[in-house]
Amino acid sequence: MRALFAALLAVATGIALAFLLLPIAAIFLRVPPGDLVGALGHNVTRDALLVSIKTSAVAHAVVLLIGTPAAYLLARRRFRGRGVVLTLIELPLVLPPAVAGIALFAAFGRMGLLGDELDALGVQIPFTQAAVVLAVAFVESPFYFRGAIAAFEAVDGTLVDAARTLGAGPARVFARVALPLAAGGLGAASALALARGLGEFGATIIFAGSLQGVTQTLPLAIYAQFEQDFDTALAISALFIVVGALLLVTLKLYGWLRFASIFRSRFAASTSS
Amino acid sequence: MRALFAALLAVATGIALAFLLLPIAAIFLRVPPGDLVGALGHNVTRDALLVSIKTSAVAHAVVLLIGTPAAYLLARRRFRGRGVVLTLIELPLVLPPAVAGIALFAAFGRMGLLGDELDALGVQIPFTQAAVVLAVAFVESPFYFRGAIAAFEAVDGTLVDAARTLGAGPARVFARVALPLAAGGLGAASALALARGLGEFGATIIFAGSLQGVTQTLPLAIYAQFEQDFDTALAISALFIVVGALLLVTLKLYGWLRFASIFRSRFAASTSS
Amino acid sequence: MASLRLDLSLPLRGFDLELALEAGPETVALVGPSGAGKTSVLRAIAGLARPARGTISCGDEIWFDADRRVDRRPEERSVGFVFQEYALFPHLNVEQNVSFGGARPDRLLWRLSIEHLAKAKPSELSGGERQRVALARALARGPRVLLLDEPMAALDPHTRGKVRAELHDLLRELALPALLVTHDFEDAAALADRVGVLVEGRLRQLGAPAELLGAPADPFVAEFAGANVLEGIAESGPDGLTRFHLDGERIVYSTDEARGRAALVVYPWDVSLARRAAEDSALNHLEGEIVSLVQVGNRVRVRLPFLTAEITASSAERLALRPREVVFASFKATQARLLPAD
Amino acid sequence: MASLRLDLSLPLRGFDLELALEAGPETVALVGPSGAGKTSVLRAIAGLARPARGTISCGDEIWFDADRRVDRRPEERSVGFVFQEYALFPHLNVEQNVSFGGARPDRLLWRLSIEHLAKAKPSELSGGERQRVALARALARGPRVLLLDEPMAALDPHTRGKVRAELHDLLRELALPALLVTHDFEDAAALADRVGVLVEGRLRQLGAPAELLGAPADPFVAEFAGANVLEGIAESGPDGLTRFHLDGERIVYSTDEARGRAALVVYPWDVSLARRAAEDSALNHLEGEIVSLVQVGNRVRVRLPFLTAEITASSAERLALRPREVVFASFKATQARLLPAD
Amino acid sequence: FAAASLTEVLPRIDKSPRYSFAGSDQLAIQIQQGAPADVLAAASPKQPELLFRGGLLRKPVVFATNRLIVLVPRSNPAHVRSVYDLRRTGVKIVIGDGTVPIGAYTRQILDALGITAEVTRNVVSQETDVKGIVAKVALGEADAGFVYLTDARPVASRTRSVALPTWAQPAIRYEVAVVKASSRPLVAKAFVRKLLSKRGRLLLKQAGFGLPRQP
Ligand SMILES: Nc1ncnc2c1ncn2[C@@H]1O[C@H](COP(=O)(O)OP(=O)(O)OP(=O)(O)O)[C@@H](O)[C@H]1O
Ligand SMILES: Nc1ncnc2c1ncn2[C@@H]1O[C@H](COP(=O)(O)OP(=O)(O)OP(=O)(O)O)[C@@H](O)[C@H]1O
Ligand SMILES: [Mg+2]
Ligand SMILES: [Mg+2]
Repeated sequence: MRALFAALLAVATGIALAFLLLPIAAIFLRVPPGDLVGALGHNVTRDALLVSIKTSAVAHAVVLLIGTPAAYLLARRRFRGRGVVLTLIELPLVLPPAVAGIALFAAFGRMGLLGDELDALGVQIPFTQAAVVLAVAFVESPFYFRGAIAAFEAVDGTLVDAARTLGAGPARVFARVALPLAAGGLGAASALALARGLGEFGATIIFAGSLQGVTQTLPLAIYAQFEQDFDTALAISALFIVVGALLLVTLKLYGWLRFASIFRSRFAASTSS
Repeated sequence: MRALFAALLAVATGIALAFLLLPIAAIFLRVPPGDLVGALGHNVTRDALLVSIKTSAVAHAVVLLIGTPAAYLLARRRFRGRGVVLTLIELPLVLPPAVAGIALFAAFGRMGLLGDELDALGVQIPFTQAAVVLAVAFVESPFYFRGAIAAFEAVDGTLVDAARTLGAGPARVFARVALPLAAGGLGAASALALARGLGEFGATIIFAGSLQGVTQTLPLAIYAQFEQDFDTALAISALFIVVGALLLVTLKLYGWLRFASIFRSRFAASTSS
Repeated sequence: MASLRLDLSLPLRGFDLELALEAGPETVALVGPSGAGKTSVLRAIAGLARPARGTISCGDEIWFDADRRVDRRPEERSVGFVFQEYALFPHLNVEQNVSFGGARPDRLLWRLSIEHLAKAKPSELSGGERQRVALARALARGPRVLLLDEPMAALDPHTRGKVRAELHDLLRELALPALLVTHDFEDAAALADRVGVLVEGRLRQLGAPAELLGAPADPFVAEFAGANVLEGIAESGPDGLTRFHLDGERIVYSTDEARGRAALVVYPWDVSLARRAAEDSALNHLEGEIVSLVQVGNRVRVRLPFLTAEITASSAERLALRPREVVFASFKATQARLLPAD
Repeated sequence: MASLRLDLSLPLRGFDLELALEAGPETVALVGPSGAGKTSVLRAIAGLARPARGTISCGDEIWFDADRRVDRRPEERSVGFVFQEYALFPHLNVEQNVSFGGARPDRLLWRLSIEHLAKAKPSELSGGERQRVALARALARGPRVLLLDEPMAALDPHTRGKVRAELHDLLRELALPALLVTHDFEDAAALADRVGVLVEGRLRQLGAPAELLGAPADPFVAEFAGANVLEGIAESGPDGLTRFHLDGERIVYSTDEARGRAALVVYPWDVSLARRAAEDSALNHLEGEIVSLVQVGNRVRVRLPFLTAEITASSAERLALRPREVVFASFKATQARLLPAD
Repeated sequence: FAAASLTEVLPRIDKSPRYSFAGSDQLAIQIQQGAPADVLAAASPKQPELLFRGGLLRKPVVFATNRLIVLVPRSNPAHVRSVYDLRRTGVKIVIGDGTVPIGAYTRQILDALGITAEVTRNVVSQETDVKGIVAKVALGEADAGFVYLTDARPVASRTRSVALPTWAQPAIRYEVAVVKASSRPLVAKAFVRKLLSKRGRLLLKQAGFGLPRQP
């Protein structure tokens, strides 16, 4: 019985990990290391890499700047229908990329909801890098939101109370207490969101098109390469995975550490009597 | 200063919500309610809906059955490199759909790592519903993992100790203590994963192809549709969003309630002296 | 020195907290069972909880007035708050914690003799040290009111003695209106000029510790002060005495007036023990089998089925008491107080 | 009745826990400062923590033996464990909690008089009720050893008295080897046949409560038992007495032998106070200004800068003591014990 | 904006403009949605004509033609020698979705060959994009796929092509047109001229495209 259960757990874990990691490992078997480096040589790759970096950076910055305070507000305030709002925020996760792309058109396209307003301002979003940024932000922000809200909710309320009795206004409380204590969680969430943003494909190709050097991000480039040079496509994919992994591991580990340290101090504090 | 900060928070939240929900809302403005129902009429839609439901159901069942014990193990055991494993689990989130599809080929395809083994068994995965299930499971499981591990980690260790001193073996502890106490979190994670699975597109179209009634899921159908007529595509998309939203809200709210109740009892327990 | 005035009503989960209190430059202790509303009182004063009705003012400053729609924010009331588990900022070191409010920490660190810890993180401190840091932080901005929520609870008894002494001196030195929440009557007696007993959101009694001991207002307070409380029925007895029927038809007499259901209050140290029932009509005699003997300091607490007596170790020696032996507990009718049962 | 034997070494964060102990059908209390390793001892016995070396056995059953590679799982050792915060299952009601182990709950619910709560969730219970449920749950499977981790800590003092009495009777009735962890010397004295003082993982002293009071093995134990502990230097003095120089060149005499740095231990109730230094060479006299007066029961604790005296309320009356007045504290040389300083 | 199948050649004809390659229909949608395109080079007359009538394009011109072939993996696991082998059961065939040009053409040719039924039985996937077909064959996961002749070249190292009888070939015309909304009509016109120039035709030929009779 006991042995059986232990075995069961072990097996399940084995399967799960194998299933998730095997495919990723497999790609590398398909790609000679040489190509990995070679891929970087391609000007397509370079352009795409630049576009990807540029757009993800901007999108991510925006998401952090707007998402963090928003998450803070949603985590602190208790209002009716809060649960629903928190769920709606996650809705974009459900959308198939194609639908997301269409949705973005429907909102910011020339024929879209804000089309006239934007026209009036002489702004044309679709098929520009702005469009890429929007698309990326749209798909990655729910990830950041989830994590950030959780992180802020985890901040001990009495610490906030303490800060206030010490004369700190909301802004100070946010900057000196909430932010540093949530740092770990925010870091992790940010990493995840960034990663997801880098991988964004469906919404981008529809809403922003795939213009080399303008709107063609790495994922789009990979797709485009299928038609031109298949091996390069594979190589870029592999390259991509490496980048993504590094990104996640570094930022996540950073996050873990922060969390760990904070957790430790909490633990000590709580067991100290 | 104070007012400014408050305003800042409010504005940020406003922007964030608008940005996330506007596109979704916009789709509905584009779709006359009639079409919504009409969409259901299409036999393409019906077939796709069936395929989607069937495959997601199977995939989700598998993910729950394997993922839950695996998550439990990963949440309880402390081993070196655990942080890395937890990160690798999230790697699939980074992959662009195309890459994910290729990765699956590379692993389970005819020419893939396990190709010969599978052939030997006379199993052919690509282009079958099995392929869809694999693809869906591959993209949705990281979501479930994240949530499930967090939920199990949140279970108070002394409760587990208590159960053991009361003669409960690991299996009993899992069934009678860990599972019920984590139920809330598991519910939420499960909802999210299921939602994501329903929306899966990229990996499926590559690894499973798109054949009406066999491997063509709703997202694929949508994609195929707006080659033909944009409005039907929109209608299906809208339909899709409705389904997804309902799904999320229901399961999430369920999760929230469970969490709330457990949290409350914890709170009471902890303030009771 | 400004004095703290409050008269408020705050709805809580189980009941409403109704409290009127005025405190000069003195220490007022709030004692009471868990969930009585003690913390809630402090939170209301600090502005962390909003009363439904009433007023809170410090000297000439009005902090809260429901009718006049006044409600100062916590950061605009000048209170020093020491939280139940101290709530030190885990990510800041001692110095940063103390100077969080903006003031220079040096003097306070010195005053509380924790300069050497200036650079330590809270997680590296012992309970006693944490408590001092919390105090220093609360005092850093020179508050006009001091609020302490069970500052001793997190300490283990042998540090407790020292810390209690330090805190006592500090409070005297500051001469601020200070509200001290505690579970422990001895803490209250040691630190406070006046003690308020809060039960289910109501102030049962407010007075000097000695008063509470001498004349407990109701059974709960008596019990809190360490007395035996026996339920029973009172009726008028011979020569002005009140006859009191204990549940279990034993009878004792009291000089207090009472009729009907009542509670009889006797302090353990007013009860003497003997092998034989002394022939003394002025005394109440109760026979019982010794359940347990516990030596505390130079006294022995002897627990009988219905009450506990506290006698000197020497007389316990003399009587050579052992568990399960039958003894007679006696106490004067004047020492048997009668209170309305609650 | 089986007896519990342990002799183990368990590495902890700060230090190693080294403990050898044998308990028959009696209650042994473990007292000591926070972080001393008390909980860790219980966890080791229950199999929740694995010692590096040593053995744990109950009667003829060997539960752990490092050398023989024996290590029974917690669920295979027959222990009843009451956790520090009770650790009741929040999702199960009282009945389900108690019957979690598989036994029928009825008798126990009745014995602990909580039948009426059978269907309640832990979150709906008071501290005292929770404690009873935890006890019932721990006893449900008829354990051979009972482990209680600060069962009273979560209770407020006035329920504490009652619960302490109940627990005392229950423990006597069960006659099991029971280990009781507590912070509070009075709890230990009331409930335990023997008290072990654990400091930094070492057992400083093990004996009946009275022994600890009468002959504390070291300053810490004395302090824990409520004594004044004064640091100083001892040297041989006139007619067989030891001359003891307090830091701050006051001198007192003791009948105990000691040389060099030492600690002088004197209980507050052995110290008497007077307005004038009595001319009595057999007495030690220390002059000091009264810091505070606290009435506890029928006694008054008078705190002087260097020690605390405990005198009867009546004599305090007689002397009409007030804070900041100068008094003379005296105690016999025989009551001034000398211990090696630690 | 150019059909995916032109990805290879156009830059060689004229590398100055910026290209966006995608399925012809996506391009159409994007132009409807107001993409900032100057020229649309589509893999079929369908969308250009639609958009022309929709008043979004100027008159489209044919500038190239193409042929269908059957693409098979180099290892050719299903031993496909001729199109008729595709009737054998168990052959994994990938074709374009009926809604996209490649799919439409494929159906035409199958009808012409009169093997629609048998082949359709073996179809395992209907792709919305030529890339999908190429990728699956190139990865050796599908046994055969119907693609444009020009698509074979990039993956020549991994695949072989099986020619289809000329008589059955449908007319695959690439049309190019200037977008009305173009912000740079002159440049656009110039590009079209380049495309139709001698050099343009030459390069197209090299790339494997057929050429229409001189207009
Ligand atoms: N924010 C709140 N809103 C409503 N009720 C609350 C709130 N906080 C606490 N309570 C309830 O008010 C009552 C008093 O809580 P409070 O913490 O003031 O008691 P306490 O005397 O401090 O208890 P303890 O001695 O355990 O600290 C409790 O029943 C608690 O459940
Ligand atoms: N699992 C563990 N591994 C290593 N060290 C631990 C572990 N758990 C606790 N400790 C450390 O062992 C020491 C003793 O902990 P323990 O909880 O036994 O003390 P305690 O006497 O019960 O304290 P308290 O009275 O506060 O409950 C502490 O310093 C603690 O940090
Ligand atoms: Mg409180
Ligand atoms: Mg402990």
